[in-house]
Amino acid sequence: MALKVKCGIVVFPGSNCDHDVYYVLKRVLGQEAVFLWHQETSLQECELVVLPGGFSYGDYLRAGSMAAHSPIMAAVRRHAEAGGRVLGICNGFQMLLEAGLLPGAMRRNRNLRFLSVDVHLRVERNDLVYSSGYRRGDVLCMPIAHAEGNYVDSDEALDELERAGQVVFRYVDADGSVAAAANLNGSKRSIAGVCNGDGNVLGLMPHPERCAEDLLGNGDGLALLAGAVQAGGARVGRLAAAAGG
Amino acid sequence: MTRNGNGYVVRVLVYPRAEVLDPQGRAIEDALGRIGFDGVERIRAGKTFEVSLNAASRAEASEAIERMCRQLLANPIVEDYSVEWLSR
Amino acid sequence: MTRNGNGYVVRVLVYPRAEVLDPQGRAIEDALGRIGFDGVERIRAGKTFEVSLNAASRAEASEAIERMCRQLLANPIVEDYSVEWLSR
Amino acid sequence: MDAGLAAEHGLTTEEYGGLCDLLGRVPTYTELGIASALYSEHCSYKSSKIHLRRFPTRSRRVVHGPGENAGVVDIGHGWVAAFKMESHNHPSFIEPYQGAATGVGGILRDVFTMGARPIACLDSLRFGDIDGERGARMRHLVDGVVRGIGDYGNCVGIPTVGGETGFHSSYNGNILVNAFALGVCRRERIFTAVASGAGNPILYAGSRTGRDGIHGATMASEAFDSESEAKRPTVQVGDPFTEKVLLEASLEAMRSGVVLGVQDMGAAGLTSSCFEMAARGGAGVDIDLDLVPLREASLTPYEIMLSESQERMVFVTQKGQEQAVASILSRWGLQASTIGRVTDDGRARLTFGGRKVADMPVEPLVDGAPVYDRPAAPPGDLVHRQEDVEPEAPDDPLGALKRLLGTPELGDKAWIYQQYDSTVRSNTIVGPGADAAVLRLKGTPSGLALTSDTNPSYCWLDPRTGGRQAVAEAVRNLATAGAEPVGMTNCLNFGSPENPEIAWQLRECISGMADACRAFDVPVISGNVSLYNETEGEAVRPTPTVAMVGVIDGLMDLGDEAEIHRLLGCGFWRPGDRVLLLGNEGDEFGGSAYQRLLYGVEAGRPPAVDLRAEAALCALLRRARRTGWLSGAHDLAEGGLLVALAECAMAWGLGMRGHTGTSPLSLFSEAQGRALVTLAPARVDDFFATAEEFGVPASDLGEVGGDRLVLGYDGGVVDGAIDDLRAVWAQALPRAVG
Ligand SMILES: Nc1ncnc2c1ncn2[C@@H]1O[C@H](COP(=O)(O)OP(=O)(O)O)[C@@H](O)[C@H]1O
Ligand SMILES: [Mg+2]
Repeated sequence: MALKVKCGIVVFPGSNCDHDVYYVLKRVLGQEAVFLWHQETSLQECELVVLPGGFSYGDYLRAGSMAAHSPIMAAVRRHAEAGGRVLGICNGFQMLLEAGLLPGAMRRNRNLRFLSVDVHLRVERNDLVYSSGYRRGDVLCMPIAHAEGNYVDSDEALDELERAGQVVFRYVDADGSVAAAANLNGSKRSIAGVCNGDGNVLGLMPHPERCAEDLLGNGDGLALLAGAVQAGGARVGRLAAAAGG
Repeated sequence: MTRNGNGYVVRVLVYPRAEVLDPQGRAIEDALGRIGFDGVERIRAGKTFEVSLNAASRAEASEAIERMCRQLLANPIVEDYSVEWLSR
Repeated sequence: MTRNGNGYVVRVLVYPRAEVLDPQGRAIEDALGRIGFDGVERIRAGKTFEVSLNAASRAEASEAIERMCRQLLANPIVEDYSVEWLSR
Repeated sequence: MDAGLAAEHGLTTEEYGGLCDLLGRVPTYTELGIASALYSEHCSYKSSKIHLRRFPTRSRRVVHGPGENAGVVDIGHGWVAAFKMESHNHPSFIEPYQGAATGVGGILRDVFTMGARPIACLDSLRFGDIDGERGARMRHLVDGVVRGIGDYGNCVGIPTVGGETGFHSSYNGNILVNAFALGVCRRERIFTAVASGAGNPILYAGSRTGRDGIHGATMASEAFDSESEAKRPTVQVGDPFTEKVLLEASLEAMRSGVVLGVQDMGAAGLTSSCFEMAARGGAGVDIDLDLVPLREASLTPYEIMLSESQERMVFVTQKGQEQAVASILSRWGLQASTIGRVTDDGRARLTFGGRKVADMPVEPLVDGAPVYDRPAAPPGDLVHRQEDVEPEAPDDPLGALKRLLGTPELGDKAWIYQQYDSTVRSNTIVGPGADAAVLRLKGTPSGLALTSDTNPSYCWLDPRTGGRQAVAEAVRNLATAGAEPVGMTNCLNFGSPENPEIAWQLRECISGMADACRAFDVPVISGNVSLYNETEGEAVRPTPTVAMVGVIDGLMDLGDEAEIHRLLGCGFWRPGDRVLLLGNEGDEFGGSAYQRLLYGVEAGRPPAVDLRAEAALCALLRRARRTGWLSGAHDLAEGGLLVALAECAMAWGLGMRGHTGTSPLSLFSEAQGRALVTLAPARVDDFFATAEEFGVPASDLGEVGGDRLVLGYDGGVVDGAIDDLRAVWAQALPRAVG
């Protein structure tokens, strides 16, 4: 049997997708999974750290803003800087932005409403552990469920992001084309998920953990989580291929 | 401003009414406490709107602002509003 | 106020940065237009916080407020903030 | 203290006299407040109790029937489900966003105080006219209610997996917001709200107490009039974040073994929680109101006892275990305060500022509230109401179909449910948009199916038939998913029971529901009654909302795992499948969508409900599901056959071609006990044989395929592109709410 990867799922007051990620990592993928309390300062030697979805502290200010200051975030930052894997889903992505571990910010959805729907995503690069189970250009279907997923940054910052190949997922239509109508929350450049320069930190708004089992009608998200726990060195390394591709 | 009349800029502040629960304010107070701001006694969290509008007179502008506060910008059942003039 | 030091009350205003689209402001403009307010040129929608705090001096209070704005109350990528003193 | 003040509190002269007798003296002001809350319709069910007794409440699966915060049924494999439905009608009309939000909060607390983790919500909504100029206020209500439900449930992280939404002018002055929640837990972990063990401490946890909603319970027990504005209490503001941490902390505390009883503070706040908990344990309580955490220092004991501030709970723990509970709460950022102790003398003693402010017997106040058998009489115009109005035959059935699909009533409800997280907790196999929602139950081979149904027009035309129909439709919706009903909850929304016509409606509806429950062997395990839904003498349509839960034992038996979500939905998805219509045909138009929405006619007798035929149909559907024959099933409801076929076609954008021998008018009949099923051609013969065995008529309508809905009928053919139908249907609600 393959070696298990130890996964830590951080629980903030108001996290509500923590158990869903745990279920997929532990029961579906058979990895070792533990919950990490937001007030802890150690990651218990987890190789993968997941910041799950939910409404940390009610998201009463900006989504993810209060959680970004939790004690555990210092450890998450160190882990990320050391090349460790950090995956932020939905509220977790928002926290990574607020903590400055990923570039950009979120505004309220274009229509100012919470959106709970299935969307199509295009895989922009597959040389990250997270996306290694897909092919570039694959069109995935995943649910989104958020009120603040409208990704934004300055034009220069976005140009830089694109140039460095840090856009990992984009909202597209069923045929894989970028289209305003397919970009429901109004994100700049249809951005749904981004990684850091080294590719070890990934944040995305859609929920792979909710579409990782056939029984739920959609297994498109499984490869992402399977990739995240794939064996191999924790360090991913800067990948020049993305820029070229 | 291109229309007839004068341009006014008004700031509207909308806060939860004093007797109504303000979960947002409480949450921010707590968050500030957690990150070490221990001098904070209280936070009220509200909304603000900066409204640029055209009207024949200040009286007319004022009347329009009051109406829009009552009808749209504030919910009188749970919120109080106040108006400040930023121009003229 | 029971602690040592002086009590200050400060208002923080947080608005979307000028170059960032303000969907809420647009939505309110549209809604006001629909219900017949035709003099409205522009609305900026933001957040406001009324902060009551204790500090040894106004300078110290001011420094604390600036820090809390930068650390928590506003996100500099999308928002600008301004501070107004309501007391002293 | 006098009878005048008592009357202001909604107590009758007799009720006040009874209270004085009970106390042996005149009540204090605080006592009067407490008694008026406990005697209110909302808390005491004084006008409905006598009728509610008709419901069957037992079965081999029932663990706790009505009387607890939520009813509990066994769902197999060591698990139980706790569920309940509650109304938040009045508060939602006054402040739609907060009213609806706090409605969700309240029902979630009812479930997790039982020790069950909430895993799903439903919402049943009724609004008035939303069109045109006069609909502006109603559109505001729709928007606020939907946002309120969404923001609350989304934040706490409980998926809203279904519900219903209806529109009728009778709700112009009284909208209905009914929220349902379901939780699950291991059977041995279920909790009840009991205060027991003299000397045991009573802990208060959650938000501080403010002046919110004082008199909420009494207000919910009165009709709206011009004075309602003035009596308006401070609106309750929901704090879903506090709810979420309270939920986690409470479940953790209950698991820790040091908690004996838990009760949330719902209607009538601290009053009902303390009195009801004590009454259930046959105990008393001593409470020091000075120890209750307050939001404003100036609250009086009267206000503290009647406040309906949200997100508050009381725990009774073992003596000396306060600290253990407090430390669990504090880990979640919550404070616990010991506010009193359990006693063994059956009295509630409250002190404030060192003075005794109330000393009352618990049991007689909780269980001894008056019970009324209010005079009931059929409405004077019933005969006229029930006179059949001959429906006009459609010259253009496709046009009529499009007009129906374009009404908010029959249009797509996605605009609403897309604002609700329906997939969090990763159990949702079939979410909103189908007959029944289906969830998997992690760690078991089972699934749960949920539905909510009622047809207020039918109930208005004939409440007994309407009551039967609501239950039958719910059972049918569960059966389309192959689920066996295991329990039901309900929310009975009516006008003033002091009006004999309304009392009659209530009685008749309940009788009809109770008959049907017996016929299907479905126990009623919890419920809620909301009376006085009327404004200026105009009552809402009788609206007995039924929410029902079913179990699918063996999800994997239904078919290929990857196809289950489609199999269980109600759409055409596999070209070549046969489409069969089950059940008796018949022309029934009383209260039909066709007459109401296209001709403005609401008259006649509602479709007859043959409970035997319904039961046979449902048994057949379940059998066919379990044998893995069906690729889909959809019941016929509002709008009749053509609407149901259109819904199946729009689901996955795949059409059908077929034929029926009926008249064009019959395409819109709402004859009950019918359903559509689809299955592979190879299964058709077996299916027909089984249908015959069950005594259910079945006919083959045609074949799934193509991008059009084509249905021949006696004298013509309906032939519409699915895209066109979908365009009308999808835009119906967004356009109306604008
Ligand atoms: N308020 C609501 N919240 C969630 N889902 C809703 C709501 N209203 C309607 N729906 C969903 O839309 C679909 C159509 O509703 P309805 O016509 O009442 O169904 P049915 O006639 O099968 O009971 C159902 O799947 C229902 O769950
Ligand atoms: Mg149905």
